Amino acid sequence: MDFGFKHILYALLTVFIVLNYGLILQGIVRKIGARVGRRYGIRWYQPYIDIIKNYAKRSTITHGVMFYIAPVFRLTGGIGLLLFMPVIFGSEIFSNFSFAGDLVLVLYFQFFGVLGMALGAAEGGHPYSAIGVSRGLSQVTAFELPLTLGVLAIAMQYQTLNITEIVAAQQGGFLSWTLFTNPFATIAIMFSFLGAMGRSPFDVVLAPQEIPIGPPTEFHSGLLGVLQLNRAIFPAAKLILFMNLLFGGATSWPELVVKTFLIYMWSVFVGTVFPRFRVDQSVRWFLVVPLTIAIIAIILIRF
Amino acid sequence: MEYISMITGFLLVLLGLWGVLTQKNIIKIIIGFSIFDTGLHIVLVSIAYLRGGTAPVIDKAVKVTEAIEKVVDPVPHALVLTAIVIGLGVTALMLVYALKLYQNKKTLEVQSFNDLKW
Amino acid sequence: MISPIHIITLTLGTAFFIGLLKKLNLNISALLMLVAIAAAGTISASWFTAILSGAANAEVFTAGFNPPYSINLLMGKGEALITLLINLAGFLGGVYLLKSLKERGIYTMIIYLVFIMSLNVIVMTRDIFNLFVFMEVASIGIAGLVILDKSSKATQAGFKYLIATGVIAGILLIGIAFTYYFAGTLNIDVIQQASIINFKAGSIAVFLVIISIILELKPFPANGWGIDVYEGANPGIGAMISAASASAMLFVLYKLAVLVPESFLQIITAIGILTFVGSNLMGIKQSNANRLLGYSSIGQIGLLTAIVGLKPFLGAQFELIAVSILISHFFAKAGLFWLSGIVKKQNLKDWAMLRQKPYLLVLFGIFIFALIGFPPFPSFLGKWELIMKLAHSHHFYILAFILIGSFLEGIYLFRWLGFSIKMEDANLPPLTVHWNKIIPVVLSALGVLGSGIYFGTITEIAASLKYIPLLFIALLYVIDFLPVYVKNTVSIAGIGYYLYTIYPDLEGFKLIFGLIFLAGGMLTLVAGYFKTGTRKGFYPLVMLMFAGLVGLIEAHTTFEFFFAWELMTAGSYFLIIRGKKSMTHALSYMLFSLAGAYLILAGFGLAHIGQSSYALDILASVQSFAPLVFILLAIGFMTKTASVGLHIWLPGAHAEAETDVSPMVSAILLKAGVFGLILLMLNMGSQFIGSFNIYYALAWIGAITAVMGNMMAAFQEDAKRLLAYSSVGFLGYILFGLSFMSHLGWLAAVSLSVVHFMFKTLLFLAIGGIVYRVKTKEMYKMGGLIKKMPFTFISVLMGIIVIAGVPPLTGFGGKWILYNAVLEKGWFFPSALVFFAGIVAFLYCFRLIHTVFLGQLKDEHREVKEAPFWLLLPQYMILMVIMLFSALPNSLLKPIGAMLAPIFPEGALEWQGQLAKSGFGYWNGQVIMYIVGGIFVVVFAWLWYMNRNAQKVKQFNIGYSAERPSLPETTHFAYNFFAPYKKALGFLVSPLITNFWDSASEGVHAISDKVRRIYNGNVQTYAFHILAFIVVVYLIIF
Amino acid sequence: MVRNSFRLIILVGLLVIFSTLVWSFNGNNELNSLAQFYTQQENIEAVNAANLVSAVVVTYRGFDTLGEVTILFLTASIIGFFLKKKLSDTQRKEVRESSDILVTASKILVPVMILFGVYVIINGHLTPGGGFQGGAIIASAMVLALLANPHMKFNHQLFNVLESISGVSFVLMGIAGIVYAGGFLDNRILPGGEVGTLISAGAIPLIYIFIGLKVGSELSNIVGNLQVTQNEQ
Amino acid sequence: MIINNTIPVLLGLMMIMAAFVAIYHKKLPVAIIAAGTISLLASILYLFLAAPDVAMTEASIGSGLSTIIFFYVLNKIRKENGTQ
Repeated sequence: MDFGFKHILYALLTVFIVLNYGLILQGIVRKIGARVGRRYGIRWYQPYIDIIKNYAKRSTITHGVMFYIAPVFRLTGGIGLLLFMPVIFGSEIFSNFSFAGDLVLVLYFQFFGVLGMALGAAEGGHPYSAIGVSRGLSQVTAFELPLTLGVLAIAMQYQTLNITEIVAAQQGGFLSWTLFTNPFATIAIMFSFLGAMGRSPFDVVLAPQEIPIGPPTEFHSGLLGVLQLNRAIFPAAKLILFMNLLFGGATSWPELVVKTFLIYMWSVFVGTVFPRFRVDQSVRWFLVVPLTIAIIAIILIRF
Repeated sequence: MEYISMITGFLLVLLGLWGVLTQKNIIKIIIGFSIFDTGLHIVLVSIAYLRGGTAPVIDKAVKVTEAIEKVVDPVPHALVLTAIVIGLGVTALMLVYALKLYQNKKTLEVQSFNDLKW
Repeated sequence: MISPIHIITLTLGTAFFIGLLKKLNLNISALLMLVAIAAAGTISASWFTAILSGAANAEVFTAGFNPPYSINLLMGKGEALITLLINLAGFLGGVYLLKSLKERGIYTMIIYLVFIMSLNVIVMTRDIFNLFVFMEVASIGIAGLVILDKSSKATQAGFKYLIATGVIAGILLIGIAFTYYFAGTLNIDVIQQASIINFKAGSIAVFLVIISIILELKPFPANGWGIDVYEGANPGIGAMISAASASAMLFVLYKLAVLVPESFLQIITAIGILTFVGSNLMGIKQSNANRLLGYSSIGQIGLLTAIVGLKPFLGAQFELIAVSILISHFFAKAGLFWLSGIVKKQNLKDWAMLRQKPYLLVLFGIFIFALIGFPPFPSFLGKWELIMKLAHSHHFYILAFILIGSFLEGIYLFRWLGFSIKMEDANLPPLTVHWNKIIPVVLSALGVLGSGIYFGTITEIAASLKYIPLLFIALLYVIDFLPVYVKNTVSIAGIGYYLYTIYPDLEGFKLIFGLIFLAGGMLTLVAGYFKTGTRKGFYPLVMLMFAGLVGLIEAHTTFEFFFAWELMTAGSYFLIIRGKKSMTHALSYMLFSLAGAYLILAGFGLAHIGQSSYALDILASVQSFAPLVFILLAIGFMTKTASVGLHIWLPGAHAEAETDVSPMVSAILLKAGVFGLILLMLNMGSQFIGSFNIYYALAWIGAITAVMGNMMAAFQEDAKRLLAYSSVGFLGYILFGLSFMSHLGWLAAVSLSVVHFMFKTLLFLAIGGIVYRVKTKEMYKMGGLIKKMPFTFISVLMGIIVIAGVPPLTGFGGKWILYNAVLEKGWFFPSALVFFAGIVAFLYCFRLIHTVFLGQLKDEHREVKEAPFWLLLPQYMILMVIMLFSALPNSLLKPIGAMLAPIFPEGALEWQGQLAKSGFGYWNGQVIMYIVGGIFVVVFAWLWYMNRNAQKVKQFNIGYSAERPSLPETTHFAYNFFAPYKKALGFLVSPLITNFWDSASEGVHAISDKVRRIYNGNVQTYAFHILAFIVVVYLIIF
Repeated sequence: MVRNSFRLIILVGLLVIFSTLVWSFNGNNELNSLAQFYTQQENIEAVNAANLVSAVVVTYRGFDTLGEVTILFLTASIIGFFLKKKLSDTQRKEVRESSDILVTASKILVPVMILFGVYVIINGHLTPGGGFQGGAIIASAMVLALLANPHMKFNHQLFNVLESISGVSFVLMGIAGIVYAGGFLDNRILPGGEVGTLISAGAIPLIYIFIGLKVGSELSNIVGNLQVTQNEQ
Repeated sequence: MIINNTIPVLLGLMMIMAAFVAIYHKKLPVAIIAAGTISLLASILYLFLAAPDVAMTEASIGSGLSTIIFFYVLNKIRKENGTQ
């Protein structure tokens, strides 16, 4: 576990791979959404173009230092979440800095991004960004509870918080995945995964129609570029996390791509089918359905 | 003999208390009080009585030597003597209070003097 | 030695002599009167000192014949002390009433002198008829003195008094008559030998004598007439009745208690307790000062009657208990009556006049604290011994009633003190104080303090108390006129020196909490420099609180612990009440801590059953009622850590306190409760009621407190209240951690309490600075202060990151350990609540920083300056420490772990460099810090470089969809910030507990109002009460 | 009516208490030890007062009498202080002239009563009576005189001086008892004489005289205060 | 022995009746006089109880002086009432 120089190189390599995967994944998913809507949809490499365009531009105005902090926090949160998780089980290269922190660290890292986003957007001085942030925070805290309890159940089941050990325990055929050994925990976590992704039933925060000038529209050019970069990495990192926890992790990149894509499809399917929740509805929903399932999961583990 | 006096004494005590408790007029209460006092003194003296005893005074009738058999117990008499004068003192004081109360409220009804309550 | 008979001859002779020289001018006769009383006082003082140093009791035979045949007077130790007190009160009362006595003519002087003489005789005489005669003299004397003012109320009171004492004297006379008949003598000692109580009639005779003595002491149902006298009479006379004549009658009861069989004593105790609780209950509803003092003095006398009744159980300690409580009642009550004479205002609220003369307020405070029984005063020692003995002899009901009674007394006395400190005194008349009115008050205050110290030295358990801190406070009080910075440096130096002296023998928890208390205290005091002027009376009170806190650390015996606990409560009460609108909050704070203190006292009492020493570690070996002791002490401590049911005092107290007081009270004072709990848990280990583990209940209480505290914090509009509720929540966390009784649990709890101290001081100082500048606490009135107060912003930002537990900073470490502890312990449902609380904590953190700093800057705050330097300095000192602990987490966790190892050997963290490995996972604070820092710096630098020449735009320069916002206020979204969240989970926050406590206090007031209705002012009902009381007690006994 | 029934119940309760006392009271057919001591021959000779009750009142339980005297002194001063009328109603109302029968009878009776009172005081130690009774008789004589001619104004000053002198001397007698004889108020400071003669029983007659004067002046003072309508000088 | 007891019984009964009169009679002067007679009868009873001292005191103070004081106070109250 020595903190050698080569670790940093390996980590950068992982980030690069996951970045590209994220961008492509975004493109494809938007293409699928269009095709479901009987439209042709964007090219699959459209996200690359957006990022390159944004980075080319220079922003003429700035709202002060705190304004920069938002996207920086967000991106650091995304990359941080990725770096402290073993991406490819077994390979020494792609296990990043998972030796430094365990499941609890990863869980709390999600807050890191949200906190930064909230601070930055509020600094923008725009009232609507504050409204958006308060809604975002309420929602994040809502889905956080079932997620934590589900994770707790898994940790109790495997008697460890170390992600690599959890993935190791799930090797040996898909029957030994947490999906089957601890179904209730998985259901609870997958429900809260919907909230984490921020797709349609719970996307009142970022939904363009809801607030014409929500936090994302507040940022432009370089800042928006960083945000889009994060929008690629952060979901991918979450997918990897849930894959490691529930679906037996990945021993090779193709396996990782397939599994994460399928997990993502779950939130896309739910997204396109269900209408959008108001914030209090989503808070109530999260603290009723997934919470009870998570509690059942814990009870099962205990006895 | 001393039974009768003691019983009358206690009856007077009870009557006195009944007067104090039920009468509305302040002067009547004070009268009840003085009856209560008189009753007490009668009880006190009747305790001293010795059957066939004579007054505790040495004179021609009672020689110094055989005083011990014939004389009634002098101690309660001394106590009653003091008690009567105390009774007088207290009654006089109450009457003066009654006068003052009358000057304040121009009535002798006891209920009207309840400025100090709760 | 002058024979005691001369007390009588002197006073009576002077009385007759004054009567003789009617023509003489009044000054000389007044002087003569005072000289006579002083002479009597010196005689009894000389006898008291002689008997104390071993001389034999003085026996005076009147009329040359030995006792049974003539009246004899005894001057023993008790008589000497009580006569000394009476003459002292007589002298001080004389000085006090000098002006009114002279106005009313020499008759009143004669009455006064004869009254004092009669009390002396009552105490000394050994003959019951003589006692009857001189009781009559005393009652006529009082009846005479009551009408000193010649007001109609005084006359009515006098008349009621006469009727009542007349009836009682009559009953006494019957009792004496039949005692004489059966025992054949009137002398107490001979009656005792005759032991006439063996057969029924004899015991009835003695019963009548005793019951009339008790009736003279105004027992609860039959004391309407007593209270009317206190209200009607001139306060100077009220002082004499409540101090002098009450102690005389109490001594008579003590003298005659010898004749009485065991069953009577229990009845006397029952009557005493009933009086104590009943009159204190009725005291709550009083609004008239003298009448309230009447109720309180009758209550105290009831307590003393009960103590006389408990004599056989109190054994050797009886004198100490009885005398200490009597002396504190004596001085305090006399002083209060004289004070009410000076104030001349009957409505309690008008006592705010005392503030016109601060030294009067201090005297008033001294008397109130002496009555309740706070440390430096004798009654503290008396109550302690009483409770110990009662617990020892298994009188739990009596113990409980005494504590309830003194709690009720605490309610109305502290409310009264609150009125005098806080009610506005704009339209009250000016206060004029004559020399003769103030000297007795000052002397009685010195008397009660002096006797307190004296008692402290002679009893062995109190001898070990440390008085150095108290001397330091006295010194500070002396230099109170100096400006702030001088006193501030002196007090910081004082604490620093004291910390330096006790540092070597601090180890383990004492070290940690010692540092929090003292080092933390110094830090918060540094913030005190920002105030200018002299800030009168602040520093002694701060030192009082810190003396209490340090005393807790250094306490070896339960007595020292309780002594320090009470000091701390007193100091913090005064600190809190200094805030502007803090009267009600300070009152609720004091009442909760008072109730807590009494629970602790009861707990210590039960713990002492069957123990010889008072050492603290006897808690480990409690024989009987161990779970009950644990619960009592735990609830007692939890009143200080504001757990869920007992928290309603905290938000108000912390929010209304001054800028630099709130961090002290919130960050440091709550730790006292935590320290108490740790001490308790260390010693008593896990307790079970049947099969149920109490710690599980504690975990639940901790969890619920955490959730409730954080939820309430999220919906507060007032910044300081938000922080106060966050303290409640965080202490729920700590309590939750403590209840695990496992290595990890305690590691989390202790490290969290250290972290809590740091960020709470940080945040309270920061918010204090903002409130100081912006002059309002409402968050929605602020906004966009980041531009004006950047440094404060940084410290608040760091603070909330620590609370939220977001990874890089030290907060996360505590959360991580707690997570592992939960996995290890397996209590999941309370843990679920705690995690939910952790997440909700995130909400109020953001609300604080958003509404205050971010968003639009309001017009009126355009020229707001940065917070004063002296507030920022401690904040940045703490920030450095936080950064240190975040970067090198094991510098905080390793020492605590090492300290916990002996207590909880298994489940410790092993450290490899900065990497902490627990049973389940691992965490390397340093690596995380570097990585996150690295990414942050890279991306930030890159963005900064990309937009380096962007033009700075003012916040308000925003247009959207072709419309410009008109006013900055409208665009700052801060009011009801988490509206949707409140809609969803608002029901959790409904003020259930506050309503519960309000309805409880309403109930008590209603009962008190109904009960006091029995005194309807009609003298016949009072006479009826007396007779009914006799018959009822008769039926009970026979 | 309900209230009276409560009172009745309570008084019945008291009756029960008293009846148990009376029930166990069976008179005494011979003196108890205390009374025997007072009536023994050598003790009578020690005090040698013929009237044993006076002996007990003045010497054996002299302290009670001291208390007793202070009570009257106290009552007199309270009434004096309390009834000091303001000058509100000073106009002299015309007082109905008392009937001439009363005037003439009082002229005869007043001197006889005073004489009788003095007799009772002086022979206190021999025949039943004493300071208190004599003083009361003198006071009632004063009252009779007052009734006879209402305009007569008492010289309050005289009574007060008389009262205080006798009080102080009573206390001095007590102190003398300590110095010369056994204890406070012991009567053996003067020669005992022998039982029955006028000059006997030590200081008892002297003390009784002082008491008589004191009681007489105090009671007439009280009555005087009640009588006087306008402010005293 | 019978003669010996009949008079005290008579005295006792008369005293009780006088007490009733004293308490229940409407006019105050009559009540006061009744109280006076009670103490007079009491002093006679004392003679039977061989207590001459007490009898004299009771007669002079009990019936004499207290009745006088009662009447004086009554008189003053009437006068107070009359002047208004």
